[in-house]
Amino acid sequence: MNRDNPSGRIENSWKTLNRFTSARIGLGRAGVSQTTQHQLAFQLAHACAQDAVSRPMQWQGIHQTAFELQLSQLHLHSQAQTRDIYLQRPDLGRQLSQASEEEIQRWKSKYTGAHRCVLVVADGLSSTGVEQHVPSLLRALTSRLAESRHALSPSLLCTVEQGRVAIGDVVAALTDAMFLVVIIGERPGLSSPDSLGIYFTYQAGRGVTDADRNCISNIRPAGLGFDDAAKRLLWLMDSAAVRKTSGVELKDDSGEDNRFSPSDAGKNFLIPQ
Amino acid sequence: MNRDNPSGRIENSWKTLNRFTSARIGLGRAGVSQTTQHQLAFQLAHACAQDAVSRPMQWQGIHQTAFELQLSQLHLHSQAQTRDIYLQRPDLGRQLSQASEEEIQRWKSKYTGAHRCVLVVADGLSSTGVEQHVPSLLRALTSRLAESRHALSPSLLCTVEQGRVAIGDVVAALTDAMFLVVIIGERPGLSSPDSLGIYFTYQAGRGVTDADRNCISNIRPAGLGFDDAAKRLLWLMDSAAVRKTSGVELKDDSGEDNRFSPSDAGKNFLIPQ
Amino acid sequence: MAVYRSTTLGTRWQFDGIAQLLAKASPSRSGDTLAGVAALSAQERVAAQMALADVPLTTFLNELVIPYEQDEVSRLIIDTHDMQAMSPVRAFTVGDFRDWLLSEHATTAKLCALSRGLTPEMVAAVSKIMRIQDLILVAQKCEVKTAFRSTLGLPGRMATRLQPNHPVDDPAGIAASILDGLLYGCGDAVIGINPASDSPKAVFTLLQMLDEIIQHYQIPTQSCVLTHVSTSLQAIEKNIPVDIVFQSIAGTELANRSFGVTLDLLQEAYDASLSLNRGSVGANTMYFETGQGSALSANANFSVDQQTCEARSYAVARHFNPLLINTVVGFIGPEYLYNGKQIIRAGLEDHFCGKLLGLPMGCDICYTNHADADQDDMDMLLTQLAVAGVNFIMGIPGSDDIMLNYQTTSFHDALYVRQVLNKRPAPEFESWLQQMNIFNDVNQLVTQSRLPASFGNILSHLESHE
Amino acid sequence: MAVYRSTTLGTRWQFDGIAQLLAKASPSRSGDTLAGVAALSAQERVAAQMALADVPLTTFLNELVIPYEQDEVSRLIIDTHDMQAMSPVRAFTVGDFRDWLLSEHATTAKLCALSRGLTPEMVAAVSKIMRIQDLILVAQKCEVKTAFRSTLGLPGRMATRLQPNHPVDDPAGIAASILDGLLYGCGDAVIGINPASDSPKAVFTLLQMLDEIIQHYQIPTQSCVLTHVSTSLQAIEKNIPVDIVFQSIAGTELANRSFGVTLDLLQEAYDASLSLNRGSVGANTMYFETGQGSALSANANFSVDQQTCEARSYAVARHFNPLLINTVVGFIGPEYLYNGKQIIRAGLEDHFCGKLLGLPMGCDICYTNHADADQDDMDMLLTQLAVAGVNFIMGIPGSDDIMLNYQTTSFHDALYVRQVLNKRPAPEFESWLQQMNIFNDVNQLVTQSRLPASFGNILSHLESHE
Ligand code: B12
Ligand code: B12
Repeated sequence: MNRDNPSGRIENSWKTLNRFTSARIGLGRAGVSQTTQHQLAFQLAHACAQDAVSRPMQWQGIHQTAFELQLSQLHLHSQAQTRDIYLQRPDLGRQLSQASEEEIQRWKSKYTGAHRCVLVVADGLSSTGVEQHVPSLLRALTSRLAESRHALSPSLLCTVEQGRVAIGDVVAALTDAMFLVVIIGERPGLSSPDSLGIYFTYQAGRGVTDADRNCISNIRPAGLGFDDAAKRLLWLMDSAAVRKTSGVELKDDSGEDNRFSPSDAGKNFLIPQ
Repeated sequence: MNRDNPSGRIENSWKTLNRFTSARIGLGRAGVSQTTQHQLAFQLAHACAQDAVSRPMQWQGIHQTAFELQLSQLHLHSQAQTRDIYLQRPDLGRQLSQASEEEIQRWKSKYTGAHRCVLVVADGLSSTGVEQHVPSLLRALTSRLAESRHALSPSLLCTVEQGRVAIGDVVAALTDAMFLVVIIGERPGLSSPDSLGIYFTYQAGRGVTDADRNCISNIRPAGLGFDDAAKRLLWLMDSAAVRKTSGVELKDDSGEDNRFSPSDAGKNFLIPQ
Repeated sequence: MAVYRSTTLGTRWQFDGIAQLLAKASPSRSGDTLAGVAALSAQERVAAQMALADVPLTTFLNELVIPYEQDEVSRLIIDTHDMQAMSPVRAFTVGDFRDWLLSEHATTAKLCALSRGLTPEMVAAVSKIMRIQDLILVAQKCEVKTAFRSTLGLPGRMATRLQPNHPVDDPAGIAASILDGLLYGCGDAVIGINPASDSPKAVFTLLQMLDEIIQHYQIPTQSCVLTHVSTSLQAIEKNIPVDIVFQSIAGTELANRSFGVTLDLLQEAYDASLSLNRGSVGANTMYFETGQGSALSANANFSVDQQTCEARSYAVARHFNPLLINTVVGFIGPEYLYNGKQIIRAGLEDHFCGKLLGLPMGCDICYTNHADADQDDMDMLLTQLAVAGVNFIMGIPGSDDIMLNYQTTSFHDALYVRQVLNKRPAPEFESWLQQMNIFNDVNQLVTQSRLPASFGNILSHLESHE
Repeated sequence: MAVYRSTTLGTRWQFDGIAQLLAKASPSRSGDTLAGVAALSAQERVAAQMALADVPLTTFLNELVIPYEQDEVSRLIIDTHDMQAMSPVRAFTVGDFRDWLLSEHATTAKLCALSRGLTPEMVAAVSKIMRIQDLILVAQKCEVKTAFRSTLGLPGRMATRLQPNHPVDDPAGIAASILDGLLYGCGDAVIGINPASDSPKAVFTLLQMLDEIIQHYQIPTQSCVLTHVSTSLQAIEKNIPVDIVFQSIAGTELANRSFGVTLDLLQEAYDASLSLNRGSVGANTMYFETGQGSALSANANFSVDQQTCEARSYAVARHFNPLLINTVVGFIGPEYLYNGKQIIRAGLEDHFCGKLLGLPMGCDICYTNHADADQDDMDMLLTQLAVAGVNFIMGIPGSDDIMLNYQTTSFHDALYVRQVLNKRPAPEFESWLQQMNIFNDVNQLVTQSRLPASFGNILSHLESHE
């Protein structure tokens, strides 16, 4: 395509600010509209993001990491048998299959150690994010949790296929865990197909609502770093252990620095100093 | 619903003109919009018309009538195996299944009489129309065609499941018929779910286009009567026999009266006499 | 055959020939899938759009979707192309062309001057890389004025075709629908009947009847009986009053032949209609109808996608300076446009392409009962086309065509547009409506329960005769 | 429980209770099917609509979809209903009510006066028997004006929320998006950030930053950080500059509890925000977000259909005189609104219901990547909502929210509406845009390649610091 100007395209000099954000700023315009170039780039991103939703999940990497970290593991399945059902029936994505419930019960009847914290990894809406980033996140989490004043290291990791956030509640109830940490694939964005969320609940179990959880979101290389996420979770869990609550009543006062790396990041350059 | 006027509905005194037409005239209004009553009546009609498209066809009545009229009969099927395929693949609705082609060939190898005219009845888009009206139309046609100067009585009636208009061309080609008469269910209208069309072709066969056909449409009790339709067809066929052509080159000059029965029908009352 | 290429995230794509490229770049629709020419995935579609955006506009003058030798529509397109008019956009690719159309450079005047420099394939191509808002924004800038007894296409106005069909062409039944339509302010584009019968006699009766009504009530509008062009020719020969000559047309010679027409026949009809000199404020005498899928349904699409075929039919229409051209967008059925979404996009594409080519586009906003569509879809298309500045729409009693068996816009629908977007009828017709006490002086419908006095006592007359 | 009946073509239908009747009368959508409350056939749906059309409006005051004793939203609805205001429509059935709304009787003034006489269930009911064009036509007649530092909801105007989200709330990244938005004329409804983090400290930083920008550039707009209401309360206590307090709400007490809010908590926040007195031209201080499906997704829908639940959330909003209320219509996903068609209809229903109830409705015209929807669907909804007179829409760089992971309207989309429907920004903001040389005096965008001088040399400053 001819990049000169007889076609009336206007470019924006401030598009260089995209070093601070992956937002689609400074796109320029054709009249008041997006130019052909950006319009088509958008269409392509959309086609890819739609594919990401249905991409099947590979669990090996996560199992391998959990093995290396010496976590006990159970591989579970929700009542949503296929991706198609999962997308149409969120209720089924919140329930464990009969077989999975039984598997947990078997584990519980055998397990003798102290059991306070359970980790749940669910594919959610982004297998890409879970596959690519959960191993690193697991390493960060286990090492941070080991620092905890309240002995919060998880005694069990459950991987769940076709799971929603609330499926963790069932796992917590069946395992009698006091601390529930759900790591889940957030829905894929156009420029962020690989994002993870952590949902933490103190004394989870059936009957819990979203108001009882805390959320740490946008965990990915272009978002919140894995170690930062781990630090925040540690703070939340430690505070929950003290205050005996989680959710809206527990504000994330961890004070973790949520800054990007690039030099000028973190500064509101709109106000001249 | 309250039929009085605080709600601002305006009725139209000229709705009595609906004795001349089933068109939805004189509906009145709410502001500039259709009133609730008519809006909902429309929605109901639409729900019913959509059902009519997928209603399965019962052929017994037609077979019985043809038997009484002493017509040889073949029951055929297009290459569209289901209604669903039929709706998405008009090309398949124009081709005969292998089995049906063979059936015609068997008939032909055995048939010894003079064979000039073939009648094809296809379900088309309205099983309702075909089921309800084809028997009467067949009686009207056969008796009219018997009057023909050119000995046009059909020697064969083919009923075709999931057929389109052009499937007649294949039948004509395989049977070597000079005159092809296709009777087919027109797509169902909101107030006319039961309408039939006749498509006539002189020397049909593969390669014929719609320009080579004549059409007599809107055959149903609230439209063109069965005997009127038969008279028109007879005229078309007789003329085709003389002029050796059909389609755009053969205008329907039959001069049949196309009037309704009610007393004032037929008169343009807008011009005071 | 030229080969077009593009790469998306490492995948390389290849398209053989401009027709395949156009087809693969088309937004998804059932007819192209039926024809086996559609893209097989969303990524392939975007890849084709990217390759298409890089194609120079002049390519379409050299590489034809159907060869020049093989098709008279192709010949018409090439032989009447105006290279001079094309000059503002001659150096552009399809992608540049989109940007220019959206830009402030593309004013109404420049777009008008450009139209004869554009071919159907160029406008079809650019429409394929446009979003719906682009199709609306650009079409809104176009202005195409035509006239016969009323002036159509003026800014801020939208006209309606009154379509009083009847299953056996009964004059009283037709008169009832005409009266209803007039009382709802409808009919400035044309009063146009689709005759159920093909009989010339019936057609002549209807022509005569329409002429009498228009004359008696002095309605500044034109009549049309939508019969085959050859029947209209017969009528003209016989001195039956013909205002506007109708024909369905398609985008390939072969499809037109299946409709029983050729360019020569259309020219003959056009000349004959011009010779009558019946227009009072203008001399546009033709009315054409088109619709995506008609070429494919006649097995005459040559693997060209249905939207490009449709745009080609506008080249046919343009040659005869029509008063009206109408894309009957959901008319054939779901085989070609599966659901409301496909119908809506197709309607807006057709309107955009036609307007860019300089045609007085209207749209029959419609669906059949075998399609996955409903009144909500029609409201969406209607509202958007009205914003885009459509020249005219249909008007029919209660949206229900009892002869053609489909649903189109009602008299009420047209009034909805007048109210929410302040769209006025054609100026001559507007005055007439006000004189007849159908509209008030701010163009609000004032028709109440009884007929306005201006219609005399036809109703009581009728009763007393019974 | 009352039983409602109707008959269609000989089939008799029965509906047990008003909630079931409302649900079965709802236009088809995936969330109602998921909840097991949807009609099972098109005929059943029409039958329910017919029965619903015959229900007197007063029924909704006596038969509640969720019992008074059981739900504080039900209590709020009943306790604040104004019988006096209802008088023009008190004798009507739902069907009459539709006709009256469409009629000339229902003027803007009458509709304003009526709003406190209507309950969510009444407006939900009537919306279910309306076509899209009805929803547009009636909503267009409603006018709901609110103000803080800009005046919103004036006729002929449409505002935008500038939504500069960032995955780690980085101030520089957010500043970049804000600058981009302002240069495209966006931000008169509010500059509102969804914070990625729940940390009060991060939220306070953002509040401070927004306040500085608004003050420095003297922008006649307001700021908001869309954190949980309890965090905003903390901010107010700590004297952090809070303009507008945000909260997501739903239509049942139980759903609100799952969001961590009650009416009391909202009242507390409302009182606190009012006490700050930071508005210059008005004192509407709340911003609510809603969306069909949220009650069901929290298992708190009590078999009430999702559109009725949604309308009930407007009763919650109305109680706190919000500056803005935003239906985030395609946000949650296909479980609740399956495709573009369902999203579009839902958006127009929500806008209609909200406006009738007297709320300053905006719409986040959006979809997720797991839904069957695309940019064309958004253009359709955008164009129609603009015709219907929506108070505000979102504006985000290139439609792509990199933190919330969904697509909403872009800065460019808002300009499209300004151009094709001649919609102006809020008056105070319009003057500012002209002063800053972003718009010219006929409200055309004049931003070119470089920053207008009015923004000083922030860019070169930045470079030199690197
Ligand atoms: C759909 C339709 C069309 C479509 C056909 C494409 C398609 N795939 O369906 C389109 C838009 C292309 C069309 C065009 C025309 N049509 Co037409 N069409 C119809 C309609 C509304 C429904 C037909 C139907 O239900 N068929 C049943 C299904 C099952 O058949 P099918 O195999 O799927 O489709 C075939 C037939 O529809 C046939 N066909 C459609 N129209 C016509 C017209 C004629 C004269 C012939 C011979 C065949 C024909 O072509 C299709 C493909 O083979 C009827 C009205 C009615 N109530 O029936 C008018 C109707 C049949 N058409 C009519 C006319 C006049 C035309 C045109 C000649 C108009 C013109 N002046 O150019 C053109 C050209 C037709 C041609 N020679 O090809 C008239 C016929 C009048 C008469 N008694 O002769 C009718 C009755 C409507 C009317 N009164 O105006 N049409
Ligand atoms: C979808 C969504 C919602 C939907 C949830 C409904 C649904 N069925 O999905 C709705 C619109 C109802 C919603 C509401 C709110 N949300 Co929300 N939401 C999201 C979003 C965009 C995607 C989540 C996702 O992909 N989940 C994965 C799928 C597989 O999970 P799921 O089981 O299908 O869905 C559950 C979760 O989404 C969960 N959930 C959604 N939002 C929130 C927020 C909190 C605090 C919690 C604990 C849980 C939760 O509820 C769903 C049902 O159980 C995220 C942004 C992101 N990038 O992730 C924000 C996000 C998680 N939400 C956020 C917030 C603040 C809220 C609200 C508290 C806003 C408010 N002030 O009221 C409310 C109330 C939440 C609650 N307590 O119920 C923040 C959380 C910030 C934080 N670090 O705590 C996020 C990160 C966005 C943001 N920055 O504003 N949300």
